Formats: sequence, structure tokens, C-alpha cells
Amino acid sequence: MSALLKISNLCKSFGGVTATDNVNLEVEPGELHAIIGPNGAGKTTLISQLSGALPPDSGKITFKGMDITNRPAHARARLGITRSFQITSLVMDMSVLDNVALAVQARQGHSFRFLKPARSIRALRDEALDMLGRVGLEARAEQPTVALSHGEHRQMEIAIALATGADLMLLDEPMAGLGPQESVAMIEFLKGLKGERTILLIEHDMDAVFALADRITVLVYGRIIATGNPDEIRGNDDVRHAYLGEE
Amino acid sequence: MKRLITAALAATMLTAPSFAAEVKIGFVTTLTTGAAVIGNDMQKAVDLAIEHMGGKMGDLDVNLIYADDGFKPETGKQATDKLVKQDNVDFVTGFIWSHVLLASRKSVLDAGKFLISTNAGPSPVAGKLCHKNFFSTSWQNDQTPMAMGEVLNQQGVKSLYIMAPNYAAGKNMVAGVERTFKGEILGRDLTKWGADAQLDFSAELAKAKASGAEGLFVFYPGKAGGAFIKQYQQAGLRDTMPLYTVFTVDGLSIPKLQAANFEAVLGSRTTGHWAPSMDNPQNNRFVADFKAKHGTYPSNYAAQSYDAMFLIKSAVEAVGGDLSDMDAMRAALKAANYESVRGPYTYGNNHMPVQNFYLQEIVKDADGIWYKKNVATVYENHVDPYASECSMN
Amino acid sequence: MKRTTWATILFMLALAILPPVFMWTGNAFYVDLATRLVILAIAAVSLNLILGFGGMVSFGHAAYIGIGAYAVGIPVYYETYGGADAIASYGGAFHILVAVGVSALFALLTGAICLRTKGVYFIMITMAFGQMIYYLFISIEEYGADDGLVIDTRSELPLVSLDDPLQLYAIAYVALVIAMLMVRTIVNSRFGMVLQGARGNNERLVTLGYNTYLYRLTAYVISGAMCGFAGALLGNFTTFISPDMMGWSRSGELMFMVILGGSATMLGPVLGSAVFILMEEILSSITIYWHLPFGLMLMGVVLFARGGLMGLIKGKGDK
Amino acid sequence: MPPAKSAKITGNIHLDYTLLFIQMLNGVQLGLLLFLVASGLTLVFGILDFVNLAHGSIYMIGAFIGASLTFITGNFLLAVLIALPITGLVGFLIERLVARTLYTRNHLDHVLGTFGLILVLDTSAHLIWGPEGIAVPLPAWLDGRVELFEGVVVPTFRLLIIGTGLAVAAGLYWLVNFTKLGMLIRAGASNRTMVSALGIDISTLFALVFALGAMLAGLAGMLISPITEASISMGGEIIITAFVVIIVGGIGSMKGAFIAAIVIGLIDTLGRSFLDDMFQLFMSPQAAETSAPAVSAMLIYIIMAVILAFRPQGLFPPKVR
Repeated sequence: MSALLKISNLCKSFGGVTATDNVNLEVEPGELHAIIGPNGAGKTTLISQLSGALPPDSGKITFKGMDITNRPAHARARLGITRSFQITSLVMDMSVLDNVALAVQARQGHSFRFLKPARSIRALRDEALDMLGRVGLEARAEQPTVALSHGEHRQMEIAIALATGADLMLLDEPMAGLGPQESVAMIEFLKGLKGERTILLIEHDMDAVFALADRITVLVYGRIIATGNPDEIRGNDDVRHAYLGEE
Repeated sequence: MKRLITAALAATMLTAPSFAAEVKIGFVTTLTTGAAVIGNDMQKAVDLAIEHMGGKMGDLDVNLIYADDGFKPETGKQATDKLVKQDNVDFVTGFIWSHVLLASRKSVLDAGKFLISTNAGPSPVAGKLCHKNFFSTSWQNDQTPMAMGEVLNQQGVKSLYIMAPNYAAGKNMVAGVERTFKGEILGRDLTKWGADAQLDFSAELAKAKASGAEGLFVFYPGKAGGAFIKQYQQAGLRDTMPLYTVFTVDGLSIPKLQAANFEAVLGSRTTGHWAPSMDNPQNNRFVADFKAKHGTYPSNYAAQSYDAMFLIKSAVEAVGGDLSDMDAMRAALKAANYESVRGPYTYGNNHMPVQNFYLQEIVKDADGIWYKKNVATVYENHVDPYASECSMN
Repeated sequence: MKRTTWATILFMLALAILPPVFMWTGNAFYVDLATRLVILAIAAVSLNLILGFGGMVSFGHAAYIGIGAYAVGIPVYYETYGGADAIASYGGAFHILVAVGVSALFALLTGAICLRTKGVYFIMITMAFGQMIYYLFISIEEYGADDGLVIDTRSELPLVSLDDPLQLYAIAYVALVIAMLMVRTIVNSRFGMVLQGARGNNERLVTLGYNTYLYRLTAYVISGAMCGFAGALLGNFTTFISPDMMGWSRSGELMFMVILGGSATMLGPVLGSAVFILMEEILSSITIYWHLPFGLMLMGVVLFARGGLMGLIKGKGDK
Repeated sequence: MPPAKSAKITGNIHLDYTLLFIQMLNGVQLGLLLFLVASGLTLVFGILDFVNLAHGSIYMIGAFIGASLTFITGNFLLAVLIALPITGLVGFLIERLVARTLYTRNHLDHVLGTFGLILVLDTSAHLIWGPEGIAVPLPAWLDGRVELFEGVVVPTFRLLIIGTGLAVAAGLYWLVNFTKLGMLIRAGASNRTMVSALGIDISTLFALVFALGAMLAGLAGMLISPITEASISMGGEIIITAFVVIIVGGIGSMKGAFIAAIVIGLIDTLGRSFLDDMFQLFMSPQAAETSAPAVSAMLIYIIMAVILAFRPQGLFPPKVR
């Protein structure tokens, strides 16, 4: 079975600081692949290059067998890559429902449609409500986004990622800033998603990572020092030395 | 909210047309921006004229309404519209700027009122667009620089460098001097004009100097004039390249230049139809009282505005205060039968003055104050070059 | 119904009723005032589409007013004085076609460049393009340069005569209502949702797969074309055009009308133009130093009345 | 009557190197003057993240204060020395009364608020000093000319402007590169947390930066007024060009402002001087003479548009904010 996402020899540096150092990685369809590493390991930089927000210096990114290295962000999204942001990135001055509906609308094709009021289109509305339902936010649908709590914002990010119908979800620390109970709920929710979507997860919460991941990649100073299933990673000396040992 | 706006509208509507025995005159000029210096001088002269008339034209009281054109044609037209439609004036006068006049003339003339320009004289209103109800107390734009071209010929200037702002009147002035000047033109710079007009002329002065021309002709009205004169002095061109100007060194810039002691302006030459030095009873009274009241010599803008009031007075008196008799008033205006500060003149077929133009020099008066003095007559009873394009007789 | 909806209906009704009343009571000047108000309101409504709903702060919008007005002035000039037979015309349909078409084209070309920039850079580059057009017309002597161009004849339209002040007003009023409805339809459509989403968080929308650049450019072109139409009306109203009408401070005034009334609202730009023009008229008739209180009012609105006048009407509890 | 004969320019001016040199000197002088205005603008933007359209009005007020003091003290240089702190105080007051309320707002509010401030300041100047403007006299030793070398004679005062401009540029270079304040500027941040981390009272710092910007603008106004004059419309004449300078240079970058100011000063001056000669190489003299002033008036805007089309953050964008 061929990989859904294939990263070959990817490099990126910022004025002398190497953020991504010759990274090679494959993500199989349906797996939940976690990337861990200490702060400044270049995890978010890597995600940004995958989503198209940052251009790599060299290397190649292949998605569904297509070379997408030079495609703009919006084109990658159309092919089925979506990301959530480490720092909540929502349209704060729109309602919760509108935020999700925009994601549904994006999946349904181009939106150069000027006449029909978007909020009266049932197909959009129902599906957006459905997605909100999956993350338990349907009661908040008509609220302005800015009025929601941080935890709810994280849930919205997931609902939006789901709504895009993307095959590959790049999740950047979905647990960041959540309370213990919210974290447990999020872990359960992500477990439920396994198999349905392919997920590339960046996370600091080790409990979550080891509970969820099919495979784990360890990134230190932009370089991959190990890839394997959770047991392999636990037993890896390099990882313990370079990363886990530090904590 | 709506009530508020209706109330605001009602508040501005208080000026209902009145039917008192008065003559209503709207005066459009520039009262804001830096160009207000011209408008203020006009206003002073008009107020003085009304004072000299004792506030009356014949038996009618004078009701004068000043309106600001903000140095913009569009604003000027709005102000004119308001004078015509809301204030229902009998005469609209004033107008410093050609573009304001051109934009506003239709509003006045279509309403069947008299329009009297006290300064602006663009070629169309003297030619193709001449109108039976339009009169001027100034000149057509081309005439003053044409007189200067003639002066240059008389003085044996063989080559000339020209500088003017890049706008219609600037180009008219350049065309005017080139129409009569017979020597060579070694260079011509049209500089940026408008809201962010160019006022640093170092580059152009360097070019002028490099050209080796025998004379420098410039037209820089308003504050650009003062700026130019100073840089001309600073560049040290006074001895090598004498300066010939029109509407650049005037009654408004001279006091400022004297305060800052820019002596380069002394002895510089210009042309014009009027100077404070002219000796006739009307002018003597005008200049003396103006000086007594405001401390400076009046500018030509003031003189033309002062004349306009007396021109209107002559028409009002000719019809015995019956302002509905347009034909008789028009005939009276055309006769120019009033005491002008420039001395007697007549009106051509296009209702532009047919008048003398003089060579003028900036000199010190008896008290050491700098002013403009006539030194020779360049043209006698000069008819502007566009009169033949006007279809009126 | 919401208070803002009521305010919109009442205000638009007042605009429909008052001018004829002014005319019949012999206050023709106030019909002029209302006409100018309504025409500038169309321009402000068009600016609101990109500034209010799209978050694109265009500081060069007055350029389109100029383009629209010259689109009337130039064909009329050639028809009257001869020359350039291809574009010489008194026909209103032709004028409007040129006004809208050229404005759209100018918006497309400049928008394609401007929208590559963000923030202050966008504000300033839109201004730069406005200034370019300003200087371009200042230097075309054929069309009067900075003296401007007098429009000798108004556009000829079937059934109506623009020479009649009330008919001209009626046309402008109907155009305003249509413009408001158009903007309302656009911002509520799927396109409009993307536009507003990109205003709030562009990166998010891009990640969702939207090429927001294209959406913004489209809105920019629609807005420019609509403003060009307002320019054609203004040319017919003033029967005069000068480059002055497109200087940067005029663009600033348009921006201010939108903010004063309340950006991203239906009535806001109209209300803003109305208050702006009335204040200008009232203050300038009181003192020649009217720019001073006017400037203070401007600052006061920006400093203390966030959300503009519509924010006040909306009140606290009413969304 | 036929229209005026189409005039022919006979004596063609060939490009001579003396003229070119003088024009370049003029261009540098204009550029340095622009830099004085633009540096204050970019300083305020870089540290305070504040767009100040009224910066030109401060330039105007500085010129008027300097001009009035020249007549009171009878000495131009003394007047400048007294006028500078007063202009700084004006800037300080504007910051306290208006600008600080706007810091937390978006750029649109900055633009509109300071647009209103322009009307207030310009009209106040009209009320205080009248519409006519003030011509500023120079002491005799500054009013003369200097022969730099054979055939190159330039007004002394213009050399003074160049000297002052370079000195201020050097001072700002030191400020930006060797002081704590400069560190903030180079960090390119309106990053309040960082400022407070350095243990500086932000509120005072911001007011001082604003006052410094005002003084720089005021200095430029005082230096130009003996050449042109102090007038109520001078602010509007320079502000847009100053904005073009900082946009082209990269907002917040002092180096960018300096380079862009000199480049724009040179292009503007050389464009005015030589564009029509250049155009004559490929069009008729008449066409060249009409199109050259138009193009040179549009030139800086064209340059700005081209630069932003390729570098949307200007030539020297400060670090990512």
C-alpha cells in the first residue's frame, strides 16, 4: 500500500538556523501519526510546509502520488489537506456556525455564487450543524465565535477540519491549553476519528500521544532521530537521551 | 435620527428670499487654504468700496454675500449654485481662478444673472464662450504676458528661459509671452502644480543658468512667487539673468519679501494694467484709504474687485434701482461709465476691458516701502487675442 | 424587526419624500444637496463592500468617481466640439457602459497589484494608484488638465431627462437603492461569506482551500465598477469634472463617510454621507474656519463612537 | 485670431556634467529633507505601530514656530534651537491627547483620526498665523553661495541642509544601532511585552518617541522655510511623498527610509531636469515637452507601485512582526 503523504529530503532554514533538516517521512492512509520533539524542534515549521504556508528550501512533498511541493496553500486544501492551528485560528467576528459552514462550503466547490443567501442553504447548514454535533457544540452554533471558551475553540478547530472532508488532517497541538477533563474528552474524540481520517498530530502531551498514535516520529533540531510504533519509541535510547531524558 | 436631520435641514433653510429694496451681490472667492491671502485682499477692497458708497447703490441697500470656493472648482460651483438658487442674488462676482470660473459660469448665466469676473480671464470666456451677461474688470490671461513679450523685444533681450507651473493658466502665460517675444527661447520648464505643488526650484534654476539665456521669464502666482524670488536671489542669478515676471511679484508677496529683506525683487520688472502708483482721484482715494486701514498697498486683485463694485453701482443707478430691467443694466455695464482706479477704459465686443498695459518696476516709495510703479506704457487700448472668436458684436 | 432595519426603511423613505417637498416649496438648492448626498452615498456604499465587508482599506476610491465622471465628460466633449468619432456620444447608455467598464478594468489591473500587499502597504499603494490617475488627468490638456472639463450636455437617456433636477434625483435615488440591495445580496451570498471570512482571518480561509486573493479581487472590481457608476452620475449632476475630485483627501472623505455611518452595515455609508454633507454645509455657512470643528468631529467619531452612527442606533442589547 | 504659434525650443541643452553634478546635489538635498520627515514617520510607525497622517502638519507647525521665532529673536539659527523643543512639546501633547487613545485600534482608525487632526492643525495655523505664510530671512553668511569647484556654485544654505541631514542620519544610525531604544526598533516590534520586559515605562517611552518624531519633522519644516516659506498648506505637500518614502523603504526601517529618501529625491530631481531631453530621444519635442512633466509628477508613484508589486513589504522590510 502506497503512502498518502511522502516527504523526501525536505530542508528549510531561517537565516542560518536550520528548522527542517533533510526530513524524510511517510504517512500511511488511515494511520494516526504523531510527531513529538522538544520546543524549537521545527514541528510547526514542518506542518506549515506541508500545508503550504511556508515554501521549503529544497526537497519534495508528495500527496496522493502528486508532487505538491510548489502548490499554493489553497490548492493543497482542495486536494484534501487541512490543518488546525497551535494558536487558535478562527474567524472571530463570525458565528460558530458560519465558521464551520465556510469549511463545508469550501468542500462543495468554488464559492463564486453571488445571489442565494448562504445562511438559507439547507445543505450547508445541516452539515455544519452535524459537524458541530460531533464535537458537542451544536448548542453554541449561533453564538459569535469570540464568545466561546478556549476549549470550545479547540473543538471548533476540529469540527472545521472534519467539515473540510480532508483526507489528511494536520493537527497542531489540539490539546494545548486544555484542562484535564477537556483533554480526556479530546483524546476520546480523536480515538473515535482513527481509521476515518488520516491524522498527522503534533502534541506535547505524552500521555495523549502514546494513547493515540499508531506511529511516532521524533524530531530534534529539525532532524528525525527515530520513527516507529509507541513501544519502539519508548525503548529507543536515542530518544530517551535526546528528548525524554530531558524532561 | 431622521428628526435630527430634518431639523438640521430646517435650520439651514432660514434664509428665505427677501424683497427689501436692496441689491444682492454674491462674491465668490477663496477664503480658506493658503490662497485665502488673495481672497482676503479682495474682501478688504470690496468692503472698502461699499464703505466709500455709503452702503448704497442708488437708493438700494447693498447686501453682499461672500462665498468660499476653497480653491477648488467643484466647491466654487456649489457655492455659486447656492448663491443663485438659495440666496437669489442679482449679481455674481469675484472669481480668482480660471477653473472655478469655468466650472461656475453656466450656473449663473443659465439663471439669467450677471456674472462679473474680478480676476479670472481664461481664453474661452473671451472667445467662443463669451456671453451677453458676462463682464470682466480684469483682463484676458494672455494679455499681461503678451505685454511682457513686447517689453523684452523693446529692451533687446535676445534669448529667454521660461518657467511656469504646469496648469492651464501657466500654459496660457507661456503662450502669451511666446506669442509676442521675437528672440530665441532656450528652455522651458513646466513645474508640478496642485495640492503638492513643487516649490523648490533648484533643479530648474540650475538648468536656466546652464542655458545661458539673457533673461528669465516666470509666472508663479500666490506663495510660489515668494518662494521663487528667494531662490532666485539665493542662486545669485540677479546679475547674469534679469528676471521678468507676471503675477509673481504682487501686492501680496512684496510686503513679505520686504520683511525678509529679499532685495532681489527690487528693480525686477513686470507688466500689468494697474499699479498703486497710478494717479487719478479714484485710485488715490482707494490706495490711501486701503493703506490707512490695512497697512499695506492693495494688490491688483483688490483693485479689480474694488472696480467691480463701482461697475455694478453704475448699472444699478442707470436703471434707477429697477433690477428687472436686464437690458438697460447690460447696456450700462457695457458702457463702463464709472470711475475706474485704472482710469477710463472701454469694453470690447466680448465684454473684456480694452485697456492700457504698462511696464512696471518694484521700487521703494517715499517711506521706503516697496511697491509696484508704472514706468512706461507698453500697449494702448489693447484688445485681447480671442475677441475675434466671440460671436457678439 | 431589528432597530437597524427600521432605521434603514425610515431613512430611505425620508430620502424619497423630502426632495420633492423641497422642490415644491421653492428650495431648489436643497434638492441639489440631496442629489449630491445620494450620489456620494452610492460611492460610499461601494467602498463599504470592500472596506467594511472585505477589510480592504482602499485609500484611492475617489479615482473611480473621476473615471466615471470623465466617462461622461470626454464623449460629450468630442460630440460637442468634434474629433474622436469612435467615442463621441451624448448617449447615456454608452456613458454608463464606459464608466463601469473602465472602472472595472482599472480596478482589475491595480487591484491585482494592490492585493499582493497587506495592512498599511495596501492603504498606501491604493492611494498611490489614485494619485497616478490624478496626475494623469492633470496633465491631459485636451480635457482641461487641472482646470477641469465642463460637461456641456447631460447624458441622454430614454424616458427621463437628467436636466430636470427631480428626475436626476429620482435616478440617483433608485440607483442608490439598487446599489444597497446589490451589496446586501453579495455579502449574504456564499461569495460574501468567504469575503467576510477572509476579512476576519485570511490564513484560516486559505487553509480551507479558498483562493482568497481571487475573491478579494472580484469584490474590488465590483466595488470599483459601482463607484464608477456613481462618478457618471456625479458628472451629470455637477456638469463639470476636475482632477480635484480624485485627490487623496477625497478618498479620505469617502472612507470617513463609511466609518462615520458604521462600516459593514447596510445604512451606515448612506447615513455617513448624509451627516458628512450636512455638517459640511452647516458648518461652512457659519464660519470660514469650519474645518476646525469638522476635524474635531472627525476625531471625536473615531475616538469615541466605535461602530459609527449605526452602532448608536443598534444600541446594546440588539444584535 | 489663430492660437499662439507653436513655440520651438532652439538652443538645445546638452547633458553636461557640471549640470548633472549640481542636479544630483539638489537631489540629495531634497532626499535628506524627505528623510528628516520620513524618519520621524517610520520611527513612530516602527515602535508605536501608529500611522500618523498628521505628521506633515507637525512639519508645518515646526516651520511656523521657527519662522515666528526668527522674527522675534532676529536670528535664524537661534530660532531653530528654541523652536525644536517647542515642536517636540507639540508632538508630546498630540501623543497624550490623541495618538495614545488610538494605539490599540487598527490602521484604518489611525488614518481617519489623524486625517481629522490635519484639518484641526491646519485650520489652527490659519487662525494663528493667517493664510499668507511667512518668508524667513537668513543671516548673511548663510544667504550666499559657495564655489565647490570650477563652475559649480551652490547656495550656502543648501549645503547646510545637506550637512544637517547627514548629521541627523548619523545620529539616528547611532540611536538605532547602539542604544536600548534602537534595539527595540531593530526588533521591528510594536511588541509591548518585550518593551516592558526591558523595564521601560512604555507610556513615557512612546510619548518621547512621538516627540522625537515631531522634532525631526519640525526641523525639516524649519530648514525648508527659508527656501520656500512657512505656509499653511505645506504639510499636505510633503506628507504623501514622505509616506511613499517609508513604504518604498519598508515601514519601520530607518535604513530603508534613508535609502528610499535619497533615491526618491534623486529620481524626482533628475526626472524634472532630464526627462524631457530623454523623451526627445524617441518622440517629437512637442510630445516630449507635454508628457515629461506628467510622467515626472507620476514618477514616484509609479516607482512605488512597481516596487510593491515585486516586494510587497518594501525594499527593507523589518523583521516579521
